[in-house]
Amino acid sequence: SYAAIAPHLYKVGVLTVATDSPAYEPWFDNNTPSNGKGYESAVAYAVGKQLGFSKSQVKWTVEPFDASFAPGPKKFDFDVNEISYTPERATVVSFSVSYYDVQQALIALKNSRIVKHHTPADLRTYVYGDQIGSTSLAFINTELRPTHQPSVFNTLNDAKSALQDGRIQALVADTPTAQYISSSEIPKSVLVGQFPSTGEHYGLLFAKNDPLVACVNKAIAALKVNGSLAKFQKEYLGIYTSVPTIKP
Amino acid sequence: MSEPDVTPDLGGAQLGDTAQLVDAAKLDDGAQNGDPAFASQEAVRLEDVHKSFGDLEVLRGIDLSVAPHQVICLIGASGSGKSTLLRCVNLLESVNRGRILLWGQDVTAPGVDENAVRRHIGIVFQSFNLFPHMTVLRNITLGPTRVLGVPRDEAEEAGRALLVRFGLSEKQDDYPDRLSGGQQQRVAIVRALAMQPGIMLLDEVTSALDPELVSEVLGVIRELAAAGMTMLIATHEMGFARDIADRVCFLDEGVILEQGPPGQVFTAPGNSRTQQFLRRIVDAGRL
Amino acid sequence: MSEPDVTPDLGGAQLGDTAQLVDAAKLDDGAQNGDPAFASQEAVRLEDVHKSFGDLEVLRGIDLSVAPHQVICLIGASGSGKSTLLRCVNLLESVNRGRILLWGQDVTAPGVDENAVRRHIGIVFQSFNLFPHMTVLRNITLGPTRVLGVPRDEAEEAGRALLVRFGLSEKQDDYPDRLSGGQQQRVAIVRALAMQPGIMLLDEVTSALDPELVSEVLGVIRELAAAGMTMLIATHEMGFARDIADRVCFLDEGVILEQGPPGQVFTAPGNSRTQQFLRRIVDAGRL
Amino acid sequence: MPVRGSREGAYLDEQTLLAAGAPPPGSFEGNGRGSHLLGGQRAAAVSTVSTVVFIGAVIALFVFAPGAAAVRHTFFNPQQMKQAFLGDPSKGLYSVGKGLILNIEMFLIAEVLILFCALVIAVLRQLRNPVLFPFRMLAVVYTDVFRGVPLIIVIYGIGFGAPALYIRGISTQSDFVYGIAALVLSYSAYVAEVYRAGINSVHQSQVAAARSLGLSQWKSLRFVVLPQAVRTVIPPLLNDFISLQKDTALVSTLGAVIEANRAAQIDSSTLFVYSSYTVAALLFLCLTIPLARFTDRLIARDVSRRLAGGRAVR
Amino acid sequence: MPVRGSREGAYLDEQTLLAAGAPPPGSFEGNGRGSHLLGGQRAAAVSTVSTVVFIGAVIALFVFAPGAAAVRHTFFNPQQMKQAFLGDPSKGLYSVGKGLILNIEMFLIAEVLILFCALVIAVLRQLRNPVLFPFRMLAVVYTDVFRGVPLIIVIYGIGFGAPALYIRGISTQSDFVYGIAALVLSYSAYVAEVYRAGINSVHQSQVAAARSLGLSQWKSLRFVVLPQAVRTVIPPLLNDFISLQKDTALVSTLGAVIEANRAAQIDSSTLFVYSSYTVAALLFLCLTIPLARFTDRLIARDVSRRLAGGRAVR
Ligand SMILES: Nc1ncnc2c1ncn2[C@@H]1O[C@H](COP(=O)(O)OP(=O)(O)OP(=O)(O)O)[C@@H](O)[C@H]1O
Ligand SMILES: Nc1ncnc2c1ncn2[C@@H]1O[C@H](COP(=O)(O)OP(=O)(O)OP(=O)(O)O)[C@@H](O)[C@H]1O
Ligand SMILES: [Mg+2]
Ligand SMILES: [Mg+2]
Repeated sequence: SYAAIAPHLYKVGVLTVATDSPAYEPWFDNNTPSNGKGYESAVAYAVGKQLGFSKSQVKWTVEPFDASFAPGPKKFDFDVNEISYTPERATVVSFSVSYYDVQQALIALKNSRIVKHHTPADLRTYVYGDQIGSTSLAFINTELRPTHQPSVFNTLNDAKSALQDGRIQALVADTPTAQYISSSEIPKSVLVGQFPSTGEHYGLLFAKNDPLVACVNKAIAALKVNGSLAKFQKEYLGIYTSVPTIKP
Repeated sequence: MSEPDVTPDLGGAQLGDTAQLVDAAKLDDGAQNGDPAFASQEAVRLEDVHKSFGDLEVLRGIDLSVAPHQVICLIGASGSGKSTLLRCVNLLESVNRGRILLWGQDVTAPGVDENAVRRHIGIVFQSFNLFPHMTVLRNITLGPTRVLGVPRDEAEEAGRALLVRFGLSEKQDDYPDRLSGGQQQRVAIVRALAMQPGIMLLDEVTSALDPELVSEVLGVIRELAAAGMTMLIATHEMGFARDIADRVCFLDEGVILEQGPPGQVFTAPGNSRTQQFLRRIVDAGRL
Repeated sequence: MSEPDVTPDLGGAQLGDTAQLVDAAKLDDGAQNGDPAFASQEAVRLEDVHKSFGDLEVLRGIDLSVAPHQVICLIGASGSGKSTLLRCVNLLESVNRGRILLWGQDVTAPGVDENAVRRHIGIVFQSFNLFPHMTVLRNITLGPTRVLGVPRDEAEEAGRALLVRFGLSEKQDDYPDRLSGGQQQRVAIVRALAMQPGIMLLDEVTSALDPELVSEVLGVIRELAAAGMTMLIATHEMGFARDIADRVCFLDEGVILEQGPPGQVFTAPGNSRTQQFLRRIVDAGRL
Repeated sequence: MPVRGSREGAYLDEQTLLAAGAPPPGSFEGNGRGSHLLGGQRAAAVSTVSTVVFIGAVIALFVFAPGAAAVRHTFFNPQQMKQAFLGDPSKGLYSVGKGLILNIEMFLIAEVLILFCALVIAVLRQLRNPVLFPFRMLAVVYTDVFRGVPLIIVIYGIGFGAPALYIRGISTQSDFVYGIAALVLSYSAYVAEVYRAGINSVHQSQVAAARSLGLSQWKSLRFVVLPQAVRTVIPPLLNDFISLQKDTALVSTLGAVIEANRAAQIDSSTLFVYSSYTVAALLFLCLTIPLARFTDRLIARDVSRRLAGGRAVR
Repeated sequence: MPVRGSREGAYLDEQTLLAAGAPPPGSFEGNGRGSHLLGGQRAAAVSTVSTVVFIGAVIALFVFAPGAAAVRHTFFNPQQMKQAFLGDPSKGLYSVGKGLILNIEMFLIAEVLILFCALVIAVLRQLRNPVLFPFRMLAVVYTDVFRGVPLIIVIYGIGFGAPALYIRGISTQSDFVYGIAALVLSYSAYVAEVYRAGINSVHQSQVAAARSLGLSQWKSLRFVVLPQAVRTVIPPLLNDFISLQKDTALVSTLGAVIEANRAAQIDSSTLFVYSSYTVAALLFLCLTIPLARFTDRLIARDVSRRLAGGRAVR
């Protein structure tokens, strides 16, 4: 199948994969996408392998999130950066099929009121914060509908630091990220629970109508069938069966 | 200070002559404009020059004819329009009506190269207007080097000679803000002279000078006139005007009320306003 | 223009008198400083005033004593230090050595309130220095309203009266850049007068004025002197100095070479440099 | 002595004042290029045509270039521009228009404080009294530091630093307050330098004249120097006004202040188009352009009042 | 006529020139507050003490506040500052120091172009010749638009827009080039206004004097107006230099240019501390402060050459 996609590659002979910097855990490891560790890194290499690229033929490039959907030629073959599929976005760029089905989760400091009180009515009363451009923020606004306008930060790190300093009461992120934050990054914090799925999923981002999409979709389907995706999820993301579900 | 007194070339008949010229010009413009022979008879000629600032009409129909070599003194009350007249001749103000001709060429016509005109006219401003960011020497060599294309060292040498002549040799590397009023005025004179203009417009050029220097300037002006320069001098110093002028023009509210040789204007003025102006001066013993 | 000629109060004996005062002051400073009676005998007094700009020593030991009502004219070549002297008296330049006393009070001493001093001294600058962002009327009412605390309308009324007197009533709402040289100079005079100073320092105050206006200014100065004002006038117009001065001081390279009543200085100068300066003026028929 | 008609001879014979005579006939005529920089009728045509061509080319670029449609879709999608302007909570879209009001509020409050603080700093820097040396030094250090440090770092430093200090009164302010504090700290340094330029442009003799009337140092600054200084520096002052207006956007990094640009950013990252940025930019232009035109008019009026006529030369 | 010793009477009797006489003895003595703004020895002490106290208080804030240790750890961790400066590829850390070289490169190239373009624009705006009206309008529109539009949008517009157009030569440049183009477009508008202020500050009579020598419009601008104009506006020009230096950071939004601030941002989000920002800020200060001191020295030298002495008053 390599011959079929060769003419459509950004650079001849290599698969150019983009992500933002910093690349967050647990999706990547140590801000180093090229080490093959972390869920998205592993997926990228696995997809590459399906398409016939050796590990050394996969090249990483930095693409800020804001720049990933700019019109014009892309400087990558695909972008893997926890980007959620939405129909609006799909009018500008093309997405692969889901390589991860997302559920949003709620993080707060351990001593926060929210840990105990999170009925839908209670949930409207807190001060939330989130990273700009995340679907988590849209989730807060469309599903939780808080009375106090949520804070919006440039990076997830700014949001985490705001949570630590008590400038926001809760943070919403996809479950793996939330798990990682509460377990490894902010010791005082706790994952309060995850919300029911809204059918959201992450997809690899391509230039609009990129012929590569079909091939990559096949590769992802193969990875699903052969259990690779489940294996990566287990290895890098854990399985969160223990996470309580809260109804928004 | 070679010649004690320069008698005007055109002598007593001059006033009548220029009157004739003005009329002739009005009758037949084109023919005379192109005629160098005719042109050479008049260095400066103003025809019905009007100038307004907003609502204020400052010059209200000036007719003036100046032959080459002549020294004309403009006298008149403060605010009568002397400075404005000089600025108009140098094209620093645009006239609202009338024409200005230099050596027979209409310089108020469209398409005239203002820079070429100004290259041949020097002006010393009443407020000096030295360039504060340049030394005295740079002030006076700027024109020669940048306009006439004289090499820098040649211009500096000539400039230094002029500065010596005006007692300013020690100040050549000073900046204008550090000079006394009289020193600034002399630099302004030198700056204009360094351009070797054919016509000089001097605006109150002795106002900040001590009497010794006034005599010196008087000598220089005579020398220049002898060498062919034409000069228009606005002045309040009647003694100076009497000494230097071939012709004195009395300006009042934007019109020339009276003109003639100084002897005539100062001793037997025809116009009653002139008489009044001079009477008070004479009364005060200031002539 | 009430009095034709103001004879100085101290008459002919004056020069000797002030010389005495200077000596007395040198002998006993403290006692006289606080003594109002003593103070009233001298309006201005300079003791051994030195002033340098960098390496250039401009004033080289000036001693001068001026009684109230007196009009002193400073004459001398361009660059001799007249303007600098006036600026020192107004504390616009700090002196390098010596003292300046006004009405017996040392104003060069540390801790003197410069603003209080300047409130009592008016100065008309050689270059006018009008405020270009204010109308003529605002220029002359700024001091009275902001320093003396005169109500605005009162100050404007008084200002207008002064403008009328100097023939400037039509220009009261104009900005300085739109005025002719002589008009600017008159505004500068009015600006200083409007502060009702006890001492006036006039620097070439007639340089841009026509002879009619010079006579007018002469009249004003006489009136002011009669009303008790003390004046120091730097001038190049010898005729003006002769007419107005109680005493003429001849400055040369930063020292006063000769002083005395105009009659004496102009007709029988003692110093050879003064003789030379005056001879050339007289030769040129300019006195 | 010969009358020199042209400039070919030696320049100024030594020690002699040689007057030049009449120039040859025709020497004043324009040289084809006209007397002004690019003057003349032909030049008029050239300048008009070239301007039209230039503008036309820019427009054509956006209409006919191969990728133009995509660019238009991303940057100038009218449907999405309207959505961005009004916002749509049901889709998680913020209102850029509402955000702008926040910008204006921050701008106005900050500007007043800046104009005042900057003046104080500029005046402190001008003082030559040795007694006040420490204040002067402080002013110099202040401008150096706050001009040198990027605004975003000042915002981070105050907005994230102050709450982290846990000091009562300081650590509990809103992001709005922190943001304004950071803007004032940073911009005062810039505006102080602009004032300083203005003050330096006023000639020494003006101060002498003011002081000679007995005006105190402060009053002569107030009535004589500053009015002239400010007139001179209006254009760069306006520069800083406009920058400030735009930099109010940076306050959004603190999280809680969703001003116009942040709203646009959220919308754009939600919908993957930049039209919302275009809306924000257009709104900002609607504020700054009238301001620019207004100050231009002010300057022109001031100049014409002071100089009416007498401006044949420039 | 009475000699008035004080100012209590009516001000200036109508139509009469009333000279005031000698003021009462002692009226010239300082009033305790000293003759200068805050003059006197006591004031010296006050100013020194207050400065020391102020600086001390600021330092104390960072040492003794409850959260100070945490703040110090976040902003001033020496270990991490060193790491940020040098970078460490094995940990995914970029070198802020290396990034700075990119900033300097972009700054230098952009600055030269800006100084030139801005001058052209400023001069076009000054032209009063009706013939050149279109050019003047173009210059006005240009400044309005590019001052009004945030730099980041210009960068996006060019960096993302130009490649999207698929025009040969335009669409295939590097981000570095697009970034510089955007900086030049935006800053030329600002700097042009600064130039304009300088040009306006030169008195009309200077132009008259220059033109009267026969200097052309351009030459009188070049030799007489601009040298004076630039001297006046050096402080705001430097403002814009410094802003530009900082704004080179924005070019990193295009992705490919990892300059100092971008490097710091990456490091800080990797390590979860802001020390790398501090490094970037300090490095920028090391560039801007010497520049500021240098221009101050320039201005001072120029003033003293032109005015030596004669400055008792200010
Ligand atoms: N600020 C200054 N810096 C340096 N030198 C100065 C300064 N001001 C004046 N001078 C010099 O001091 C000398 C005296 O100047 P001053 O203005 O007092 O002369 P003046 O007697 O008023 O002359 P004039 O009659 O020409 O006005 C001059 O040589 C002048 O160059
Ligand atoms: N730029 C200007 N705008 C408006 N009015 C002006 C301008 N320049 C000069 N005037 C006015 O024109 C009149 C004539 O001015 P001008 O300077 O020609 O007088 P002058 O004869 O030189 O006087 P002086 O002897 O006082 O120098 C004055 O009333 C003056 O106020
Ligand atoms: Mg005049
Ligand atoms: Mg003088």
